[in-house]
Formats: sequence, C-alpha cells, structure tokens
Amino acid sequence: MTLKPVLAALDDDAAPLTHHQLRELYTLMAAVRHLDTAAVAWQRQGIIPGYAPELGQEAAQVGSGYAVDRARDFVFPTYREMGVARAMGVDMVGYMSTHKATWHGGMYNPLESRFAPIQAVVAGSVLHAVGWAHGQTLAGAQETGVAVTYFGDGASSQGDVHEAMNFAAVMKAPVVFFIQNNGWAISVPTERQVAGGSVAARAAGYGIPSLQVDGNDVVAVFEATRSALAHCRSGNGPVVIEAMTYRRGPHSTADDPGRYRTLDEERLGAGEDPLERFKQRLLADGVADEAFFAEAQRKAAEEEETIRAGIADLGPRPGAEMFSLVFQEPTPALQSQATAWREESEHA
Amino acid sequence: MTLKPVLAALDDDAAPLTHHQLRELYTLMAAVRHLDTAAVAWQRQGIIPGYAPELGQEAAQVGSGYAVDRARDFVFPTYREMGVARAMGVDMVGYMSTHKATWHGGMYNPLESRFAPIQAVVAGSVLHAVGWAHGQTLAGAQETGVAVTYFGDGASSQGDVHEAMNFAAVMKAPVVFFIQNNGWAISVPTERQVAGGSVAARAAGYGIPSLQVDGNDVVAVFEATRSALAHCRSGNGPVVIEAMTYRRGPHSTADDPGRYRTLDEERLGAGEDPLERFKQRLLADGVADEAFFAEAQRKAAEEEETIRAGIADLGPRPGAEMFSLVFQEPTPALQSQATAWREESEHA
Amino acid sequence: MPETTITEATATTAVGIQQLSMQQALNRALDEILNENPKTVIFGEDCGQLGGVFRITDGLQAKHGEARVFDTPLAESGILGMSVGLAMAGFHPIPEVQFDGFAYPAINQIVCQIARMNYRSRGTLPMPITLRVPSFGGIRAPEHHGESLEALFAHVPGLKVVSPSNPHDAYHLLKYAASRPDPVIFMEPKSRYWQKGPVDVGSADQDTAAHDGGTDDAGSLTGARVAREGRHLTLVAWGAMVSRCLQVAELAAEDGIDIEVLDLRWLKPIDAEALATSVGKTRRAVVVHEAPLTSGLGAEVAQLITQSCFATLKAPVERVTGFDVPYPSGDLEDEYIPNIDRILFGIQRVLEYRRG
Amino acid sequence: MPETTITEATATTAVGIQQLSMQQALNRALDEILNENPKTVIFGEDCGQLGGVFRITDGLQAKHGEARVFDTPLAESGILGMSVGLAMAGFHPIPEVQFDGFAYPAINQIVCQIARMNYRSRGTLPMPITLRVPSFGGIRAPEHHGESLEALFAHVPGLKVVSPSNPHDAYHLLKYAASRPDPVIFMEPKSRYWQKGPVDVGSADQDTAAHDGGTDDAGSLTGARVAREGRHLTLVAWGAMVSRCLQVAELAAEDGIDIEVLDLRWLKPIDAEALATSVGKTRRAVVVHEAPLTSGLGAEVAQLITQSCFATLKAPVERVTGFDVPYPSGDLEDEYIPNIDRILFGIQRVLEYRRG
Ligand SMILES: Cc1ncc(C[n+]2csc(CCOP(=O)(O)OP(=O)(O)O)c2C)c(N)n1
Ligand SMILES: Cc1ncc(C[n+]2csc(CCOP(=O)(O)OP(=O)(O)O)c2C)c(N)n1
Ligand SMILES: [Mg+2]
Ligand SMILES: [Mg+2]
Repeated sequence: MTLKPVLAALDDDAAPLTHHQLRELYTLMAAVRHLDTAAVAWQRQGIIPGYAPELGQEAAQVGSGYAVDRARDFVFPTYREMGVARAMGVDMVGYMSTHKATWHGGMYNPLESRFAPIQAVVAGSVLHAVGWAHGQTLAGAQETGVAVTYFGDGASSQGDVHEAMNFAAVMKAPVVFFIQNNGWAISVPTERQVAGGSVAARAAGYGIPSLQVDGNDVVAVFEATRSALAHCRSGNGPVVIEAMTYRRGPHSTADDPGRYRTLDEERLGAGEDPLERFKQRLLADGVADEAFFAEAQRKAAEEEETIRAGIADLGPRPGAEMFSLVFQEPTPALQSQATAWREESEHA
Repeated sequence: MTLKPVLAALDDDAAPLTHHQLRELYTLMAAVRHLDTAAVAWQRQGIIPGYAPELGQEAAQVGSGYAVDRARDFVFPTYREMGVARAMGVDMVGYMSTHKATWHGGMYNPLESRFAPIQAVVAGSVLHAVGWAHGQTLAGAQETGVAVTYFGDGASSQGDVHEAMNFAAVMKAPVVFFIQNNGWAISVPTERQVAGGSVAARAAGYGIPSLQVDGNDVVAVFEATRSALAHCRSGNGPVVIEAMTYRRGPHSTADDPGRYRTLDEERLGAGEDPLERFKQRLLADGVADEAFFAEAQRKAAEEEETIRAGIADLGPRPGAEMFSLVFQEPTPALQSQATAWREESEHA
Repeated sequence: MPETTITEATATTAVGIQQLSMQQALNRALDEILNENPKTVIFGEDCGQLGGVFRITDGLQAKHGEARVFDTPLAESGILGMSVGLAMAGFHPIPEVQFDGFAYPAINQIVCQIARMNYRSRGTLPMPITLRVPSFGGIRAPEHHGESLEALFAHVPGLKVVSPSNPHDAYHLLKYAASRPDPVIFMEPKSRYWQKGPVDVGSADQDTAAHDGGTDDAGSLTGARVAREGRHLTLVAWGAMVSRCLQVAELAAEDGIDIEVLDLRWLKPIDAEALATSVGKTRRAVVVHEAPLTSGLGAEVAQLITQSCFATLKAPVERVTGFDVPYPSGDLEDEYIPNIDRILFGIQRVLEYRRG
Repeated sequence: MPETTITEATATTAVGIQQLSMQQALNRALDEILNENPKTVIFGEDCGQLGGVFRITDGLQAKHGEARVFDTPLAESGILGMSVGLAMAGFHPIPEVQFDGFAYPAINQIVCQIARMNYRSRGTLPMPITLRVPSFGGIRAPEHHGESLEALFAHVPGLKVVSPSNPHDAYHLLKYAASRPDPVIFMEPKSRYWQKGPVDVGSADQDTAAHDGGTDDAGSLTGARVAREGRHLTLVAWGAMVSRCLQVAELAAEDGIDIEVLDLRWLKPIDAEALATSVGKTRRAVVVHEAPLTSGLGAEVAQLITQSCFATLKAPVERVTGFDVPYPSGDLEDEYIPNIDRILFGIQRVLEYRRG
C-alpha cells in the first residue's frame, strides 16, 4: 500500500497576495456574479436559449483561474467555467456565444486565450489535458506549462477520468485535475455519486498528491492552485485539487431544483456566500472599503452591458461555415453538399 | 479523507482447510497445470489455433475458484481463467472450444456452470458483475449470492473498472473484484501500467476494503476469497482482492516474450513456482506423500486425454447457428439471409 | 398537424382513446410495464426523483419505489454494463441515456456486450434490455444533444432499433419492445415529446387508432406504417421527420402531387416489404432523415427500394438528409435538419428526373 | 496474386521498387514519417519494445527513442483522448488501437472530440491525427479481432477514412494520411500484412507502380484505383476483399466475363466519380465487404452508383457482404466473409437480371 503522497513544492514561501491582488480577485468575483445572474435573466428574456449558472462557485473559479499563467498554461473547461474564463481574460462575448446558440464551443480563440473550447461532454476533455501536458514534457521545456482540467463531482464517475489520472501519473504529466465538488450532478447529490465521499481521496491510489480545499474561500483556492502549478511545473507529475463548494442555482436554466431539494436544504448546503464572505474579510483586514465594493459593482454592471450588446450584435453565423469549418482540407463531397445547400437556400 | 476500510467479516473463525480439502486443491492445481501445458502443445500441433496460458497463476485461480459457492455465486472470467473454470467444475471441453475456434465464449452452459462466457474484451465484464450483484440485492435474498469478477493489472487501466468500482460501492453491491496482478499486460510491465503500483490501493478511494495477497500461495488466496465472499454475503458491499502473481509464459501462443523480457528477468520475477511450493508445504505438513502426487499427476494426464478427445470430436458448428443464435426472436430479414446462405452453400 | 390543435380540455375524449403527449404516453407505458412485469427495473442519470430531464420517468420512483426506479452515478458505460449483469440475473432493464450524444461512451458495452451476449452464450443469456435514447435534433440544445445514431445502431448485429413518431406508437412500441426477449434501442424524437395526439391505450394488438393524421388501419407493431396514402411518390421517414413529411405532403397536394408517407418505425429490422409495396405503387421515393448523408440509414433504405423496385422505378431514390457536418448550434439547426423546402426540392428532382 | 509468388530472395528488385510485405511497407512508412516530421509521435498498447502485436512499429522505439514511440496503459479512450491533447499542443499523433473491436471503447473520443475539435474551435485547433486500426477478419482470431468498422467511421462528420489493399498503397497512403491536417482513420487489412508486393518507395506523387496485379497508371492517392480493367461488370471492394475480387475476376474471365475491379481505397470521402466512370462503362456493379449487410458501407456505394448511373444501369447493384450476425469464431469465418462462390453468385444475379 502506498502512503498518501504529498506535494513536492508546498509553495509555503510563495509571496502572499498583495492588497492589489486581493482587490482584483474581488473585482473579478463581482463581475462574474453579476454576469452570471444577468445571463439567467437573459435566458428568461429570450436573449439566449439556455445557460448553466455558476452561482456559488465564484471563489473556486476565480481563485483557480487567477493562478493560471496565461503565458504557458492551458485550461480545459466544462460548460460551467464562466468564472475561470473571465479570470483568465477570455473574450466574454465569444464565451457567451455558445449560450446564444451561435457556435458550439464558443467564438473566442482557444489558442490565444489558453482556454479550450467549451466542452459539453461530461469528462470529455480531461484526457485532452493529459495529452497536452505530456506534450509539454515531450517539448522538454524547463518550468513547463501546466494543463488545468476542470470537472465536477458527477464527471468524476466517468471512466475517462480514471484513465486520465492513471495516464497522468504513469507519465508524470504536468496536469492539475481541478474538481469543483458542488454537491450536485443535476439532481444527484454527491453522496450517491462519489463512493467514499471524496474525489481527492482517490488520488492516493494513483500516487498522486491531492488537496481538498474550501472552495468558497477564494484565497485558499488560489493558494492551492498556485502550489499545484508549482509542483507540476517542476516535473513532479500531476496534482488533484478538490474544491468543496455548492451549486446554489439550478443545474441549468432548464432545470427545476425544487423537484429534488428544498429551499431549506439549499440554504444549509450552500453555507456562507463566497462573495459576501470575501467582502467581510477584505473589510475586516482593511484591504477594501465600501466605496471599492460599490465601484466593483458599477464596473460589473457596465461590463455586463457591453457583453449584452456584443451578444445582441452577434447574429447567426453564415450557414456556409457549417461546411467550411469541418476540415482543414474540405472534401469534394462536402463541397458539393455546400453548393447544393447554397443553391437550395437561394431558391427556396 | 477516508481511512482505509477493513473487511467486516475477517473470517478469522472460519474452519481451517481440512487435509482432504488441501489435497483437493493440489489435485486441481496439478490438473490445471497439466491441461495448460498441454493446450500450448496442442496449439503447436495444430489442434487448436491459439491459447492464452496461465502458467504460474494456478494458485490464484484454483484458490479463488475453490472458494466460490456454485449454488449461489457467479463468476465473470476473462480469457485466462481456465484454472478458475476447472476449480468450479466447468465442462472443460466446452471451455476449450473457444480456443479451438468453435464458438466465441465457449460451449459450456454459463447459467448452469455459474461461469459467464469467456470474455475477450479487456475489462468487458467487470460491470456485468456489478449489475448481476445488484440484481441479488434487488431480489432481496438473505446471505446473498456474490459476483466474482476476474481481471488483470492491464485491465485495471480501463475506464469501465473505475465505473464498476464506483457503482458497486455506491450501491453496496456484493461483488468481489479479483485482480490477478501477474506483472504483465502483454509486453507492458505493471510499473508502467498501474500508477501507484497497486490496484488494491485504489479501493480505499471508493471506501472499499481491499486485500493484497500472495497470489502464489493457494491457501492464502482461498482464505482471502472466503473472507471477501463472507463480507459481501452479509450485505457489506464490495471487496477488492489483488493476488500478486506472475505470468510465467507468453501472453498467448502468438506472443514472443523474448522481445520484452529476458529469461533471467522471468526467473526473478516469477519467484517460486506455486505448485512446487504447495507440494513442499503438503509434504512438510504430512498432508500428502509422493504417492499422492504421482496419482494427481496420473489423473491430470488422464483428464487431458479425455478433454483432447472431446476437443477433437467437436467439429465445426453448423453454419446455420450463425443466424439462429443472434436473437431469441429472429427477424425476417435475418431469416432470409440464412436462407440465401443455405442455398448458396448447397449450390456452390 | 392534428395534435397541435388539441387543447388540455380535450385530454380525455373517449374510453380507450386518450389525448396524450408523447411524454405522457411514454410515462404511462413505463408505469404499466412496471406494474405488469415485476422483473422490470428503470435506471439512468436523474431518472429517479427528478423523473428524467424530459420527465419521461416522472413519478415512477415515488410510485414503484427506489429499488425499481433509480439514479445511477454519471457514467453511461456503467449504466449499460450494469444492464447486462441485471439481464443475466433475470431482470428486464430499461436503462436511459440522457441524450443521444451520450450513448457514445456506452457503445463498447452496447456493441460488444448487449448485442452479442445471447449469441456468445448460445441463447442461454438473453438480453431483454430496452435502451431509451432521447434522440434527434430540433430543440436548440447544446452540443451533443441533437444527434441521430440510428445508422450506427442498425449496423450492429444483435440489436433491434425502433423510433416512434407519435404518442400512440410511442406508447405501444415501448410496451412491445419491453416485452420482447431481445435488446431494443428505443429512439425517442425529443422534439415531439410535447405534441399531443390520440392514444388508444387499450389496443396493444389492434393498433386501430387514427393517429398523427395517418390513415393506416392495419399496421402491426412490428412493421412500418403508412402515415398517409398517396399515388405519386413515397416519402420514407422516421421519428420527428414523419410529421414534417406529412406537412410537405399537404403542401404538395396543393400542387396536385399525391404523396404517400411511410413511417418506417423499425429501423432494424427494416420493413422491406412495406417499402416494396409503397414504392411498387408510387414508383418514386425520397428518404428523409436528420443524420448526416454519408453512410446514413437513408442509403440502406434507398438500396432496399432499388433492389425490390428497380424495374419500375422512375427515378433514382433521392435522399434529403442532414449534411456531413457535425450537428450545428441552434442558430444553424434549421439549415441542417431537412426543412420543408429541401424536401420539396428532393421531390422535384425525382419528379423531373428524365433518363439519359 | 503476384505477391504470393515473390520470395525473400527477390526482396529488392530495382532502385525505387522494393518487394515488401504490407507490414514492412507500413513499418518503413512510419520510420520515414518519424524522420521527416519531428512533431510525429507514435503510441498505443505494446507499440514500443514489442513493436506492436503485428510488428508494424517494430524497431521504431529503439531507433527514434522512447519519447516518440511509446507504450500507454491499456485504455483506448485514454489513447485517443490523449491524442486530442497532443494535437492541441502541436503534435501529429499516430495512435494505434490494437484491434478493430477495441476501437469501441474510444468511440466517444473519436466521434465527439477528434472529429469535431477543428469545427468546434472554428479551425484553430486542427486534429492531424492518423489512427491506425488493424482491421477486418480472416485470421481465425479470438472474438472482437475481426471487425469491420468502416460504416461507422464513414458516417462520422469530420473524419476521413482510408484502407489500403496492397503494400504499395499502404506505404503511400499512410505517408499521405500522416501528412494531412485532418484526422484520418487508417484501416489496415490484417489478413494482408504478410503478403508481399512491389512498393515504389520513391514515388509519393506519381503512384505509377504496377501493383497488386492492377493496371492503374494514373490513380492519385486521394481517389479510388482501378485494380483491374473490365467491360462487363464492376466489383467494388476495399481492404482484403480487393485481392479476393481479383481472384474472382480471373475465374470469371475463364467464362468470358470481363470484370473491372475498383479498389475504393478512400471510404470517406468516397470517390463517386470513379464509381460513375466505371459503372457508366460496365453498367453493372457488385459491392463486396466483410461488414454486416444492413447499414453497411455497401449501401452507400450502391446508392452512389444508382444515383449517377440510374439511366444506364442494367440491374440493381448487388451487395455481397458479411451477414447481420456477430463476427463468428474461426471455424465459421469462411462462411461469414464473402467467399469466391458467394461473389460469383452475386455477379450471376446481376448478369441474369431481367426487368419485370
Ligand atoms: C457524457 C455525458 N453524460 C451526460 C451528460 C448530461 N449532463 C450534463 S451536466 C450533467 C451533470 C454533471 O455534473 P457535474 O460533473 O457534477 O458538474 P456540474 O453540472 O455540477 O457542474 C449531466 C448528467 C453529459 N453532458 N455528458
Ligand atoms: C479493450 C481491449 N483492448 C485491448 C485488448 C488486447 N489485449 C488482450 S489481452 C491484453 C493485455 C491484458 O493484460 P492484463 O489485463 O494484465 O491481463 P493478462 O493478459 O495479464 O492476464 C491486451 C492489450 C483487448 N482484448 N481488449
Ligand atoms: Mg457537480
Ligand atoms: Mg496482467
């Protein structure tokens, strides 16, 4: 039996976050909270057909995304990582375009954003992260780039997650497996999903060090992620982080959580709101004052305005893209389908 | 983090094996060794097109198969569980028919034998065991039947094994996951296959108790299996057993192990032969004498003769079975294919 | 479409005949199956308390208990692999995969295990599994939620595949599938879940209800169904495309073109006789499906027609299908799924075909 | 078959032209690809030290190092999922699945990820992945080692699919596939691995070698190849069925029937022009494949032919294929795979076809 492995670089002597950084974290969380709430409203107003809110997961997402080095790391999201995207500076109109039903995966440039296309297959991209990370090893850079793959408690049940962890550990690939355990996979609570109760606990079986962290504490999440990245960067292989948080809203705008949990259960499970909690801490520590919070709120609203305008401007993509973007080198058969489609559309 | 779970019923006060049982175990191992060696020879002689030997795994297979209760348990083998089949009294001509290329999966009756069809997909039947076991729970019997699923160190890398362990633990299904860690998956050694070095170590992550056992010690394997079965039978959920053993021969009669391991490595890795070791123990304990071993050998040879004769008698199955065994209720389309096939065969 | 004009108030019109949505018809069928066969178990992701994301299993856990209707962890291979074991233990599983695109992680268990266990075991281990798959597109959903896997399933020896196009068929075909000893892939046209139609809940055998505007009086549960009779051309379709083809037929009728619509229903085995009868009469055919063109089931249907009607066929069978592109995002899905115009163009090509 | 008569001694006959088995040709192609493209990585189960169970990667790890040619743990979804990430990082992966039947556990990654990533990412994340799959039957192997998955792959938007029938094509098509920016499923006919044939190892572009008894002088790498010219009927085949069809053609010639054999090579996109040209001339066609009949690629081929040649076709296209049954055990595989007799019967049906 193996002993529980530990992180090689515990990041103990990494510099603590500056006041500026702490405020930046809050500003990001406020922007994310605002945009997330807005997107749910957009769906009700018919501006977008659907959305997967991340209400309650702002600390987990912003804290981890903020730690990523956009010069060398690469992030593999699910369909619920809007906060990570925002923290990494991904173009948010491009991001939201997937929810506008403009283009599956989004319209931002994933290579430039260091943020892979939005992924709708649960656990679909976890293995991609391992492959990308092994590519960094093969490229042989010192202080290598790290792949950060996000997935949920539900996703942890998929075979691909196991294959990914085993591959990563065998190959010592620089991957951070970042689990947001938000208590639910649609209607199924973690206790009926994750045998043993913890995804992080599985890491030991592969000899992978793991960190279970309070996912509603943005600073704790940031520090855990920074440690994990440092561990991977120095060639020590993968790390598992399990951020314990709570999905305060519905699974998606199509979901009806009243069918499987009561408002009371919701309140109990969710605990303290990560934004409010961080705000109180910043106030108590004298890092920020009410004027700062008001300003963060104002900026968030402004940002939402811009994004909503961008979304409205998007318009449907030209149908020709259905054909032209399938291959790098389109086939004659597909080109003639495109021609037939164009002719029939014009004559209809 | 969970503590390492332990077996509920450690079987400490189960009766020790009687001398009669110990001799029976040896007789079985001798029969299996002989038949296994013979089957490799049969392949060279062109009697069968291929075979997957289990040389070196007799203790793991006979010890575990002997513990199974054929009145209520059900075994899910791979393609390398001839020793389990023999210990459970499966019809060995029916068993060998798969290697004769008579019928994929074998010709024995799996329901009556309590031994599922031979499975060529690595990890293919691990989930079946979980489903079957959950069926026992649903049927609600006291002292329920247990599913025993066999798989290898290589198979442990498959996503299905993870899904199976998680399902089994969430549902508390009465399953024994019996891993024969024989050091190799074709040419890949366990250390480049199983991250962390041990399949059993993964069980803790699911809250499943596990036993890592000397797979070359038939009594140790028997006792571990008996404990695990008792644990499952009393409604305590699944158990993982990892029997540490060694594949002394090639992966299959088509394999050339000289390409990936030397004879020296083979000798070192294999350790002491499980048959020889058990023989010495029986001699030392006065359980058996040389006459007994000679008799076991004679019976094994006789048994091989009968099986070889049975195999020779098998003959190809009627081609009509290709069609008639696809469905319980054949479709008209398939019936007309069968008719066309028959007519063309007759007129060719 | 008759069913769109039916209001809640008329929901129960006569003894035996009920106005139900396909969601209600399927839910009712499952409820009855659970009542009638104690070996039935229903499971999948969110099937229990939530009643499934489409509410097909709504209320069934509360009524029949957590042992018979239950949620699994989120793993499709696990769900289907577990079904094999349950079937081996004598149960009749009705698993669900939440959406078509999430059947892919389970394909190994479906193709190599469910479809082959009866064969491999020489008939001793039948697989009476009905796999429900909410299928096809048209609901502006996220990626992988609008796929058509029928060509894949139909190619797999050992599987039977069926897709209802209306509530009546949904009810009867599901009850029929679940009562059979072989594995059936049951493809539910998710865009039709909420359309109501008459369901004769008493008539498992006669199947005499007028449904979906169809005129079929004799269709048995195992074959195709003539959804509309016509003389000039046969439109072959299944699932959600059937109602679209009926719309097209109405439009064509205005131009004096009398179109027969054949609802294939069974995608494996295909009712080759029904194809031969219909096209033997009309001498022209267009097959319509949402799946991509190449190697789609339309090729098989076209070839079966050509094989049986070659001598009398007036034009090669046309295919109006999805394109050879990944199913697009909502904004483009009406460009992708065969629309009325594209089907009319296909009909026109056949009608205007001249040899040489 | 010319290649079966060639002995070891004649292995190098001329500058540029080599007598190689398909195994040797593929091995050599991979070696050259590794030399020419530093971004290439080869991996899979037992690909490294063992050189693969069919020795296609023999010696490559020793020569190019463990970083570029390596064994993975035993998990096909892992292998293909990892390929996606490597491609995103700029590599050109050439993964192997050990046998056709073990592609199923990877189908989710192949269909939902590899085939769609270029589309999903709007062309920013191309997937230059060549997936090698030892394919088809005929070697008396265990279950799941004799499958034909081309219909499944060809139906998937975003994939290209190719299968060589002889060493020359194997060498050139593999080099070609690996040099392209799109994902290619490379289906190797495992029963042909050990048959030798001439390979023009210099001529990537001209493709002028006479190979496999064929007479094609102009076939480009991207289209089908006329393996034998004929006037009376076209046999369409791919993979291991090509040499069988050539045998059939020789037998038929004794009866004065002059058969054209078209080696389709690309199964997606299919060379519809080559089909039209050949059958436009012969007016009769039979398509032959090992995969089960229903929804097999033969339906697509037949329909493409019917579509283009309807006016001149003398008989409906016949399909001689595997049956709709799981691939059987060795003792029955000669009953399952289209044999010479069954192909001749198919030809006879077409030749004797009379309208009405
Ligand atoms: C392979 C697959 N199966 C099923 C689904 C349908 N589905 C979408 S999200 C979801 C729950 C995911 O739960 P979790 O991984 O915990 O992430 P969360 O939604 O909580 O962020 C399910 C079942 C899917 N998208 N992909
Ligand atoms: C899904 C799948 N992938 C690949 C193979 C090919 N294969 C057969 S046995 C084997 C190695 C299995 O190793 P292990 O699980 O350790 O069992 P052992 O052979 O050592 O008994 C491989 C790769 C297979 N049969 N099934
Ligand atoms: Mg969750
Ligand atoms: Mg092994």
